Amino acid sequence: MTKKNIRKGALDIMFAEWLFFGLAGLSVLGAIGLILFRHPMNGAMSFVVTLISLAGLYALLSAKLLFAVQLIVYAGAIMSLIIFIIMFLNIQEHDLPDEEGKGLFLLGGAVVITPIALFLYKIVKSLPGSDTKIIGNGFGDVREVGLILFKNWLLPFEIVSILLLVALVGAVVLAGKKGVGK
Amino acid sequence: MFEHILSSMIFLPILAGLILLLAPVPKNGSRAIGFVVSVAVLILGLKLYAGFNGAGGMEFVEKCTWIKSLGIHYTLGVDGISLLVLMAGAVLFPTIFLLFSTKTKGYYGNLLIAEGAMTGAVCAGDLILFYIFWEVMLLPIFFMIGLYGGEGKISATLKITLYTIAGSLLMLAAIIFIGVSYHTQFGVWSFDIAKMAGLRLHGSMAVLAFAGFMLAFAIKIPLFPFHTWLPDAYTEAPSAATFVLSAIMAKIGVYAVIRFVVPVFGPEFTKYALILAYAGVIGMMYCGIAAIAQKDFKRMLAFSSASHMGIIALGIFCMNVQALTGTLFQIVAHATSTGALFLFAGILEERMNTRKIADLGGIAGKAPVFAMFFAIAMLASVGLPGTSGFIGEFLIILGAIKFNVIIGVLAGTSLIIGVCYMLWMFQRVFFEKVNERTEKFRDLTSVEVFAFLPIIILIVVMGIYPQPFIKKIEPAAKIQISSLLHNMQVADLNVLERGRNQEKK
Amino acid sequence: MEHTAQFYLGLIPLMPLIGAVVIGLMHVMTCRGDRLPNKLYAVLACVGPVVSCIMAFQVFAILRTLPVEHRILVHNAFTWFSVGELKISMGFMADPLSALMLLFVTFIGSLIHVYSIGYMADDKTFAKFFAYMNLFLGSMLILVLGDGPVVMFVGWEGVGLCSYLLISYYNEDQSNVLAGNKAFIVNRIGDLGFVLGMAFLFWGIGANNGFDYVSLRANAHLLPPAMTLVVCLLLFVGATGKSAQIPLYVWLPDAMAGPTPVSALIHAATMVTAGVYMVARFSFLYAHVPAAGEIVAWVGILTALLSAIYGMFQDDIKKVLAYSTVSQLGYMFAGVGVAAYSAGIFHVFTHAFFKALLFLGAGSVIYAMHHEQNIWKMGGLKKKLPITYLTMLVGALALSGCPPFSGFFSKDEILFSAYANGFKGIWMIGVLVAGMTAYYTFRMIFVVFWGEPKNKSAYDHAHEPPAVMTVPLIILAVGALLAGFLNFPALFGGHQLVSQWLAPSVLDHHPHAEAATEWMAMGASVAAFIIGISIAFVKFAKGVEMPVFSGFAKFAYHKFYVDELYDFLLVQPYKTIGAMIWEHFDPDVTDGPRKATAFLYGMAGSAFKVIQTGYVRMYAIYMVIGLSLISLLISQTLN
Amino acid sequence: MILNYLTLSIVLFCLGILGVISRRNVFTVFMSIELMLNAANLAFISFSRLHVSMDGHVLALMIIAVAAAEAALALAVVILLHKHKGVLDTNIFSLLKG
Repeated sequence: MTKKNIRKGALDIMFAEWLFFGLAGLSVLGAIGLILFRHPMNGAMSFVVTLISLAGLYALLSAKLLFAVQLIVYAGAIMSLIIFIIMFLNIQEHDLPDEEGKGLFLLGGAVVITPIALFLYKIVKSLPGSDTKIIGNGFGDVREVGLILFKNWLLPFEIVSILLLVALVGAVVLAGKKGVGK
Repeated sequence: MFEHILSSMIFLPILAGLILLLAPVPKNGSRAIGFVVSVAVLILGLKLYAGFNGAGGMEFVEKCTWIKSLGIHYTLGVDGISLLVLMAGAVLFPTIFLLFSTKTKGYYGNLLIAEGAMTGAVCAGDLILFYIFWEVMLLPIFFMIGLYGGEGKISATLKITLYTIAGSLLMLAAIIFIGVSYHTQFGVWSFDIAKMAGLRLHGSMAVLAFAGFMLAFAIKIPLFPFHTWLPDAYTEAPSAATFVLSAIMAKIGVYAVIRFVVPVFGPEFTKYALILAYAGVIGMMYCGIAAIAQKDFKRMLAFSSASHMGIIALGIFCMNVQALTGTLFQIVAHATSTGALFLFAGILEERMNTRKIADLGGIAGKAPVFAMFFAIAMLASVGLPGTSGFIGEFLIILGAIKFNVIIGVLAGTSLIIGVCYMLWMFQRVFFEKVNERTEKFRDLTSVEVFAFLPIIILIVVMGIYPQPFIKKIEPAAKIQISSLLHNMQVADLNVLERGRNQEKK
Repeated sequence: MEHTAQFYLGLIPLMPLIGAVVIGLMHVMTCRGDRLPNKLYAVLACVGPVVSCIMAFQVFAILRTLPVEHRILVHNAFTWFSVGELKISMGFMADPLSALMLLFVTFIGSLIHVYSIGYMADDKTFAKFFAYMNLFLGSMLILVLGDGPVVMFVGWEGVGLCSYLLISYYNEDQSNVLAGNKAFIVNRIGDLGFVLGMAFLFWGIGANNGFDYVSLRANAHLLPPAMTLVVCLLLFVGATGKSAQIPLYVWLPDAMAGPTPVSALIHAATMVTAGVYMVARFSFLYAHVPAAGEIVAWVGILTALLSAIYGMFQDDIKKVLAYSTVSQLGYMFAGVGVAAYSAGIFHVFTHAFFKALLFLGAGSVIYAMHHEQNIWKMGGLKKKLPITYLTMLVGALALSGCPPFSGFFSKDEILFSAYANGFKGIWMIGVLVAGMTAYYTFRMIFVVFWGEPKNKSAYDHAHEPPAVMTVPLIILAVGALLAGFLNFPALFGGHQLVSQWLAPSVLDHHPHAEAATEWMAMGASVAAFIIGISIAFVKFAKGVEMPVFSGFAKFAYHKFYVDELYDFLLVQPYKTIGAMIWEHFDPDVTDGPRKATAFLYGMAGSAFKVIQTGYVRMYAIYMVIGLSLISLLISQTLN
Repeated sequence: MILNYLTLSIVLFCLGILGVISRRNVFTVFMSIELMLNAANLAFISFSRLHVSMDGHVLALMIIAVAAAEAALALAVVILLHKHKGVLDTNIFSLLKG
């Protein structure tokens, strides 16, 4: 490697760092928004922010396929489904549960969760550090992931497909019931 | 088939029972199947009895590895101790199928499973195998009381099930403790009871394990003060289940003490024998006295059965050949007499639609055959010479006197106590004037007479000529007692040595 | 010869037993349809006892041919059961003692069977009665012939059972059944003593040396004296139950509820004498401990006194005889108690004749009076029932001890032995009781047969029973008259055949007394008899109305309220305890731990119920809290 | 640093838990669960990067597939609930109460 190339690499790293912090901040903000907004539509919108920034983070981790899938399937398909349903149900202010004591629950929850977070952090911290340089060589490409998926993970893949089918049928049966509540 | 005669006796009824439960079989068909299967088991049993040479050791042994890593084997075998228990079950079961014709197929299916499991529990030579059969034995009873019982069936079912399970779980813990101790002592896993005689257990853990075993068996027998499930269960259960419980299951409790507790926990057993003997004899008196206050004849018989079980159990704790042989003999004798009594009670209940003693009267005049059979079974139950009941009771009292005079004298009172409530009941049910209810009582049908005849004949034959039976059980009893006495001597020597060592210090 | 006799020994008890089984089965099999004719049953019923009786005479004859010291025949039918040291064979033994018992048991038993054919002719369950009777006789024969205590116990319990069955024979009447229950239960109390005595004896000497009478007798000296005393007393408890002595005599008067031939069989020849027989059988033990014998003698003579007092105030003909039986049994125990075993057994022997005679005679009277048993409603019957009257008179004289009737000799021998062996108190009470016996016996005779008829219509219909009933009466009367001469005292130049005969079996203590003492004792007895009969004659010969009892008489009439006392002291507490156990102790105390456990579980359940809000979110919160706590814990350890 | 990614994953996961346990709105709860799934995905991909192995990617893909299935079902349930009770409150489900 040339010296210039090295400098450029360091700059890339620096840039990636900044990018990471930006995206991470956005995703956390989105998540906080999700759990704080009273109306689910607002929550959903801020959750979309989280999902998109997560897609960016995937890209930073050289997971190119996942980057695309996250954007298309998650932020795209699933979220639009959710938002569609929210709109479909035409949720008004009076439909929403009056969550008195929400703040108390949030505070208490935060207190309870802190040890879990610290514990997990402790574990993570003990892991060997590693750079997050974006690597090429097809790591995370469709082709490579696909090869692994269909070679090593064929059975789980098929099972997941069956799961999807079952979920489909289940959703049709559940939502398609006529005269429920009568 | 005849190499695996014991396995056939176990699994033939279990399989047939499962088929009855699962397959769509008509009611009468299932009764017929039940009868045929139980007769088949009886024939196998008779073949076994004929082939049994009674030298004192295990015969008809079947052994194959089951769970290798834990040294658990599928071991079956019969010796003098188990033979008669086994035969009592085999002989008595066909009777039930002949007698009760109005029940559903589940009833017959459960009975068959109970028969198989009991045979299994009696033959098992491996602790784990025994435990499994022991638990399986309870299931059909649970269903029979819960599904076909009387008014208070639910609470009775819960009581018996929880009580028994509480005991057997402690036993499971004790079995595991034994297995682990064996492993630490010999370096290999084994649950084979034949090998346990070499096991040396020490300390408070051994006492706890002993208590675990004894509790399980004391509940099943039942020994005072663990008898409280019995009156409810016996009363509420359908007659066949009561019959199975009293005639066979309780006896398996006694049998299990002899088979499993005595060889493994020799020192603990000898140490606590006196307390246990008191439990037995007090239970006999307590339940016998309680029986006089009963207004329900089934409940009275239940207390009577508990009372007899007290004295049967006492025979084990006396630790001499006479008492032990008496117990083993009485197991069969009591199975026939009390079993028959409960069956008679079932017939009475079915025909008269009542269990109250006060509602009955004058049946002897209406149904002489029934009365005669009942009287014979009753006399056997109170231990009249010439019936099967006397031999065992006499041997036990004799042994008890040798063991401890007070216990012997108390045990002797069973002669009086039994007769009091039995005669009282007999008077009110069979004698005195007939009333509107008993006016319609019809005597036993030919089928019923035919069903009872073997039992009645057995009662009389065992009373008049018991020696062939005793010949089969005595050698095994002697072996048990001699090993126990050996244990005691070893314990004494240990104490002596310890004393000497202390003196040296 | 000997072999035949041994063969007979097995058959003697078997014959009536087979009869019982055959008759019983026939009865049960035909009870639904047409009954078989009574005549068939009658023949079947009598075959067993009669054949046994003939064989008994054979055995007796064979025994006589043997030299005195070898007069023991043993027949082991089969090994009954054998466990460890205990080896019991179903063995039968004939020695002079059991042979003598055998003779009169089978003989009188047969006569009673014959008599019963007439007495029970109208009974609906004729066959059942004879099945029971045969069974009874069979059991009695096992009792007599048993070669060891255990076999004897079979018969012992067997007669107890049969007495229950026969006393509660008319089972539609509650009081009869209660009497049967009482007999069985009281007998069982005695049996407990027997069983315990047997057990002690077995562990004392039987375990090592064999448990039949021959071996026991040979080894009796090995038993320590204290132990011997215990065994003797326990066995005597058994005897008090069976032979109705204080304190277990209460069942016998009630046992009169059964048919009269039953009373004859139970009270005269067989069951009640079993206790005396047993004490004589175990004379080898009693001989070692005089204290035991003394207790036996005192209990016996006190029973005799007590029941004689009762007997003086009864108004039921059978009750009078019942108490006289108890009283005579008391004499017998006094006899065996003072170590005059042969005298006791001799009294058993003579008593069997005259008491069977009296009971059967009473049966005839009752039969003639259409089941009227109250003596005050009879009267003047001697014209209507001459045979019964004469035979009963013989019986009464024998019972009262009038010379030379059989009772005189046997009773006198007992009293003399008591006197000569130093039991002066017993002798005095005995003489007093002899007088009382004469009084109440002739009170009964005078009231029933003399005077004017009280119940005119019944009197008019009364007639002498058929020959099948009177012939046994006559035979027994001859026996009652002559049986005494078998043991004709040496004083009158007799040979005391019975005592000599029994000598090898029982360990008599022969008093050495002057002839003058003997004369004196005899004179006292005769004087008592004369006084007793005179008072009775003065009071009752003219015929009197039924007296109204008051004061002591009322007290005695109600048997000193002993039944009520027992009821209050034993039966009621027993029932109360039973009810208490069942209603309170069992559910509350014994079942307490179970209930407490259940209660604790219930409490715990309701405590934890609070957090089971049903909101999924809350469950998630619990989960997270748990997770959090675990995290904390693991974080600690990670450091 | 991969540590940062994992820390972010933890933070998001905890926020997801917080959402589930403190909110009563069905949609919010549901989306919080999705958030937790995403946090897990992020962790998977980070570890995948750490070990330079793509198995994590495959797992993440599957999680997305499962999330899609879950979304379909959960939304069906939500629709049913809304039809049935007319509210979106999780507290109306209290059938677990003994």
